[in-house]
Amino acid sequence: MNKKSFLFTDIAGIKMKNPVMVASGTFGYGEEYKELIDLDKLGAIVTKTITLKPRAGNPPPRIVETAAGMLNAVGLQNVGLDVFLKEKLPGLKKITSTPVIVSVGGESILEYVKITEALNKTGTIAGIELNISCPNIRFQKKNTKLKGGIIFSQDEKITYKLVSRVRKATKLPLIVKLSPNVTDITLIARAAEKAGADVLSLINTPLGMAVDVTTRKPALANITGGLSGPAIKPIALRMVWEVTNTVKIPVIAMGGIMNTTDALEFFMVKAAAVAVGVGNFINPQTPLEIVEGIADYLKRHRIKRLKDLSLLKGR
Amino acid sequence: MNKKSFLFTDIAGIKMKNPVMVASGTFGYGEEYKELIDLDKLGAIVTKTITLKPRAGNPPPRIVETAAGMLNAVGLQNVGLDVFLKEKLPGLKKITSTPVIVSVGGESILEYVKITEALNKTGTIAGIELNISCPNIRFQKKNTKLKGGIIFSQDEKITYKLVSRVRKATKLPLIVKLSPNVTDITLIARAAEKAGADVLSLINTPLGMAVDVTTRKPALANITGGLSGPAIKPIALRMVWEVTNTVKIPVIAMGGIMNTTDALEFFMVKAAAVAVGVGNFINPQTPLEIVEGIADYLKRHRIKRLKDLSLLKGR
Amino acid sequence: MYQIKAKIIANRRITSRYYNLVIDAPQIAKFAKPGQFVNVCVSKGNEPFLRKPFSIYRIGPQNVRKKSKIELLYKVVGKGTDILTGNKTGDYINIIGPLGNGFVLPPKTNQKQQSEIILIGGGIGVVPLLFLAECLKNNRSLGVSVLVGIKSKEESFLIRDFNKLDCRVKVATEDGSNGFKGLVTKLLKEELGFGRSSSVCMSYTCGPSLMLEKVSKIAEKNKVPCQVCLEEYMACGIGACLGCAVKVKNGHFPGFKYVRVCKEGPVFDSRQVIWGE
Amino acid sequence: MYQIKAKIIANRRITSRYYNLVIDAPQIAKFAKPGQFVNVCVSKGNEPFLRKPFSIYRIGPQNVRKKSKIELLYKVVGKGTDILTGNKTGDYINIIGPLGNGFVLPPKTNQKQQSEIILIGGGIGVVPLLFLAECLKNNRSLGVSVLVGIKSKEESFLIRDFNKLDCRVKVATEDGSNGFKGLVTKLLKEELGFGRSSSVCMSYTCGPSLMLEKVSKIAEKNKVPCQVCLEEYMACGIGACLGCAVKVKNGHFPGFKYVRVCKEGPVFDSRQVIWGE
Ligand SMILES: Cc1cc2nc3c(=O)[nH]c(=O)nc-3n(C[C@H](O)[C@H](O)[C@H](O)COP(=O)(O)OP(=O)(O)OC[C@H]3O[C@@H](n4cnc5c(N)ncnc54)[C@H](O)[C@@H]3O)c2cc1C
Ligand SMILES: Cc1cc2nc3c(=O)[nH]c(=O)nc-3n(C[C@H](O)[C@H](O)[C@H](O)COP(=O)(O)OP(=O)(O)OC[C@H]3O[C@@H](n4cnc5c(N)ncnc54)[C@H](O)[C@@H]3O)c2cc1C
Ligand SMILES: Cc1cc2nc3c(=O)[nH]c(=O)nc-3n(C[C@H](O)[C@H](O)[C@H](O)COP(=O)(O)O)c2cc1C
Ligand SMILES: Cc1cc2nc3c(=O)[nH]c(=O)nc-3n(C[C@H](O)[C@H](O)[C@H](O)COP(=O)(O)O)c2cc1C
Ligand code: FES
Ligand code: FES
Repeated sequence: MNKKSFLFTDIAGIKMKNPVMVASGTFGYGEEYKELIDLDKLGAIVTKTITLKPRAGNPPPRIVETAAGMLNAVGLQNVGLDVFLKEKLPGLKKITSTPVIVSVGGESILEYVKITEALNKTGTIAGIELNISCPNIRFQKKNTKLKGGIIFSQDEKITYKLVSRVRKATKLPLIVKLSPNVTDITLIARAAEKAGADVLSLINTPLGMAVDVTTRKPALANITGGLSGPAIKPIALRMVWEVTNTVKIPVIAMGGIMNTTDALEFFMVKAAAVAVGVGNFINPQTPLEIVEGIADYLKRHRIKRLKDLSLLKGR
Repeated sequence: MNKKSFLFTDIAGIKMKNPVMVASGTFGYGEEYKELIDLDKLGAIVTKTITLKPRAGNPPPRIVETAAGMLNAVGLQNVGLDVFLKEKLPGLKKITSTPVIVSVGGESILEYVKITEALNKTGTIAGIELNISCPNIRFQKKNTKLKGGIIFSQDEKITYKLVSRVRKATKLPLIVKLSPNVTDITLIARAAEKAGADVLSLINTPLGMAVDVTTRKPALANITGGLSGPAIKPIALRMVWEVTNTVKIPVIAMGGIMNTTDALEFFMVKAAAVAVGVGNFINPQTPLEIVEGIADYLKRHRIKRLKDLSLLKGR
Repeated sequence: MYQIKAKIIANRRITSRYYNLVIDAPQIAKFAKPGQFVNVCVSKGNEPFLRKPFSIYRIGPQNVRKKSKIELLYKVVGKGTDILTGNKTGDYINIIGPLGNGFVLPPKTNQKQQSEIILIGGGIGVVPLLFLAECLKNNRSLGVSVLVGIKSKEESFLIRDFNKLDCRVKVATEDGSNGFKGLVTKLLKEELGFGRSSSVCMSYTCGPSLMLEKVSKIAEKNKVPCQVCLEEYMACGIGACLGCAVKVKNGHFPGFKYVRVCKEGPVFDSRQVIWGE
Repeated sequence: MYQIKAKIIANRRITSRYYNLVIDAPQIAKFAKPGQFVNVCVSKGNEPFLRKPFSIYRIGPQNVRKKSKIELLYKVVGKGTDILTGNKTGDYINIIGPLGNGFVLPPKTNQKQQSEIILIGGGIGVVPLLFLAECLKNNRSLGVSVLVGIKSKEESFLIRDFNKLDCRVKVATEDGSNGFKGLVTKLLKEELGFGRSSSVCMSYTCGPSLMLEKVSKIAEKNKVPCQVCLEEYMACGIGACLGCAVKVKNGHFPGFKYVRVCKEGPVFDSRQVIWGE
């Protein structure tokens, strides 16, 4: 590898030339960015979440700006497993050698298992990310009054069950992506770890809402949506810190990472890698600038490995 | 009342000349602002949370800026019940006729009850707000691994028990302030309602964290702190919307309200009143400007009452 | 598609609410087609958070082979466009473009009776139509009629450049202070009435979505093909976020699918669009 | 305490990192005491989010009874101070002040041997000391010595105004490019050594907290009272948020309590402060 090989990162067998990934849903199927950045320089690409069948997604408006962030209610629009396997995945593999991690969504445990089995056969993907934290796919549970049910990873037991089943179905590195919309994220993180997850990734979007006071309507047709951007960074950092202090498996951190400083904050709370989300929309160069920035920081501070970057003790 | 009396708001017997309050912990004991704004023009003043004994609070640094917001870990520093009753409350009552709501905190249910009983006797306060959502007072619960335990209002059953006990101890209007750090805020809201709360107030601060990458230390001595400001407004709006669609009792809304538009958004999701928090720090005129702004908006749109301001149906 | 830090040549105030921004962006100028847009980073921080999309108004310099400048025309409506007004000659601005699919030019034809083109613009919606009109005028010898709907005569500058191109221009103002008093759709109805529509081979429209819907219906009724240029809230502008969806016919889903305004659009065949959903 | 939209008289660049801001604020100028500060709203939006506190450097115009201007001297260290540099003469800025308790002036005395005062400033920490020096010089006939520690001679402008006041000024630079090479605390040690401290009735200091701690220790050892001007991250600046706490002795809690730098401070008796916690 090149002169920056001290950034080389192996997470549960996913070998990345650097620890800077792009987050699911913010990078399409990869090819959308090919004219703007050198995909080969990314640590890994996580695809838009795919489901068994194609999903139409939510009606517009689907996005709206908020203070230092945005809300989205895309509704997991995606081409579905078949088209993904036939067109999108081969297309992406053709244009880059960067590890591809496929984000998987579903409405039932069985659906997750089916997609996983199909992905096993591709032979070209580096890992699977289970999106069990999408605010747009809800699971009906008896004792909740939440409109539309709960998100899988809002429940410890469902998380355990879902991850266990998928674990049995694959030998691929298994990443589990968690929702921040929970009372205690360490409980969910432990459940996923116990069930056999190789890696955790967090955070998905906190649920939010905005109102357009001129029309007196919710700004999003779906009423609520997921919040992302710098606004959520403090919440993400706190949760990553809580989780890395709780589990032994590596954590991929995301939530408002827009530049090197943001990324460093997450490494200092012991993230194994970081992912850029909406940062890609604002400046497609963000992940590559962060790679450079981290390399620089480590050199300037004579730090040999990312691991040695954690918080210093005392005040 | 004056020409703006159409803003008059009665919440569970708390009679306010307008529905714009100031949030606990952001307005000291009221007198701090007396040279800057006319306290008499506020809807209500909620005092800094008091506890039975004085509390020293957390070591500095206690605050830090974040994107469109700030983190605080004041640690509920307060003068304690005795000094509050002897000095702070009479002092505040002397300088304003605006209703005073006393925010009450504690480390045990008994402590809440004791403070409540003492407040019953004052005869000068308009209501009690139970702060069962302070990230700085934690309750040890068996099945949680959260550092330092959980916040009272993170648990449905504890919320119910605590509010029931305090309810029995007072006839004063009882406001219960909820934490956003929960999986399902409607469950907690219902528990408080069932237990006899007259009013709910939300949101208290989501837990967050920031790292200073130059010192490689957490920005706050306490490591984590509560996030406030415009960054959290989408989360607050979503939760207020969820709760007003669930309970019958009125809701006082807060979280990132900096101007009239922000306040209107909350009224449109059926808040009965709003409270300005960190907005007071940025511009002490904020609550009064919002009062003017709402009056204006209602007039311009020929809306007679705040109640008629809710979201319009359809898209 | 390029992301460039481009130099600002000029940022002229036209009226208190309209500005003309000229940017040195040779790569974008070279490939841009009418109907395409650029996604502009307006702030240095998080306020506003997203890039803001703007149609290309014109490519310059005129009549020169080596085109190197793009021109935008923008209306100040909020924080982002307000910040944009602060840019000065010599400043740099980060833009991505050209984005989206532009208008499909009418098929080349020798039949005189089919060579009328109508452009219908509402307010700031004239922007992509000017670039289109230039291409139509420069590259082909077609009769181009432009119908423009504006609030009042203060916005008349919006038709100036069409006049210079020697288009046939008609104006409708809401208050009657310039041209016809009423909606531009009324002008369109007249234009296509009395069998005149048979000489019109294509119509192009851009403006508020209610206007677009009406224009589409009128065009369809008169059997004139119509290309509509849509707007939707955008985040990435390059097809990655799926934020800018609009509903169109004949999809995988029973009777519909969502497509991306930034990628499959912003120009659509009017008959494909499912309005108001 | 006033919140005012004040007009900017001047915002002069001194070096690339230091600016001098003169504001028309008669109400504040009238009541301000040395050591007090103002809390400045630097941004129009949320970036940066909080107001930023700055000590008062001087009240003007000089030697005129009707004082109406306040002067700040600030160092560009981040987003807020960077935005501040963009302010121009005639712009308005929202400030709250005067805030906090200023320095306590030394007791009036006729004893010649007690009339020495020492000010010890580190870098931008000289700001409140200049205002203090002016008051000491204008209102009393005391011997004022000023010891200033700066990085290098580029920061020498920080001592200029003390020289004009006819103070006895000594400089320490880290690189030796002006005055003594070393730390200002070394100068202080010399100043108070050899029994000279008995003629010093008061010392005042402001600067980085490690320096303040050292200065306090030296002063205490030599039995010279010392008033330290502290800094802490602030939100409200008026005592409401309890964000700016520092630990001091003799509180309700076993051996300590937290007090507000913005309200009980920013000036404290050095013997009260519990350092480093
Ligand atoms: C393809 C396309 C081409 C456009 N061409 C032009 C043009 O040539 N000239 C012109 O003046 N305007 C054009 N617009 C509209 C322009 O993008 C908005 O006016 C601008 O984004 C407003 O930003 P703001 O921060 O000033 O306003 P805000 O106060 O943020 O919003 C005002 C309104 O602008 C729209 N808007 C805001 N942000 C976005 C966004 N990120 N994406 C899309 N719409 C948004 C929304 O309808 C919103 O209600 C175009 C929009 C699109 C989608
Ligand atoms: C009582 C007092 C008086 C001061 N007087 C002066 C002065 O006369 N001249 C001068 O140049 N500076 C003075 N400062 C420091 C000044 O407030 C900071 O330099 C300024 O707030 C930095 O803001 P920023 O956005 O540029 O930097 P940031 O990048 O936000 O922060 C840089 C550093 O500035 C400090 N800081 C940031 N925000 C605050 C805040 N809200 N409150 C307190 N400190 C903060 C922190 O230490 C932070 O690490 C004073 C501070 C205090 C508390
Ligand atoms: C438009 C949009 C679409 C998203 N779609 C997905 C998705 O399909 N699957 C998923 O796991 N996360 C999705 N996310 C969440 C992001 O991957 C990421 O977890 C979140 O945005 C927080 O990071 P950020 O603040 O850096 O964007 C989406 C986010 C955005 C903004
Ligand atoms: C410095 C600070 C101190 C606070 N102290 C309290 C408190 O003592 N009791 C309480 O119930 N809420 C406290 N809060 C929370 C606020 O009342 C409010 O719920 C929260 O800040 C969200 O509103 P905002 O975003 O408008 O500030 C505090 C907030 C801040 C910023
Ligand atoms: S704006 Fe992102 S897909 Fe169109
Ligand atoms: S800054 Fe708020 S109490 Fe001092």
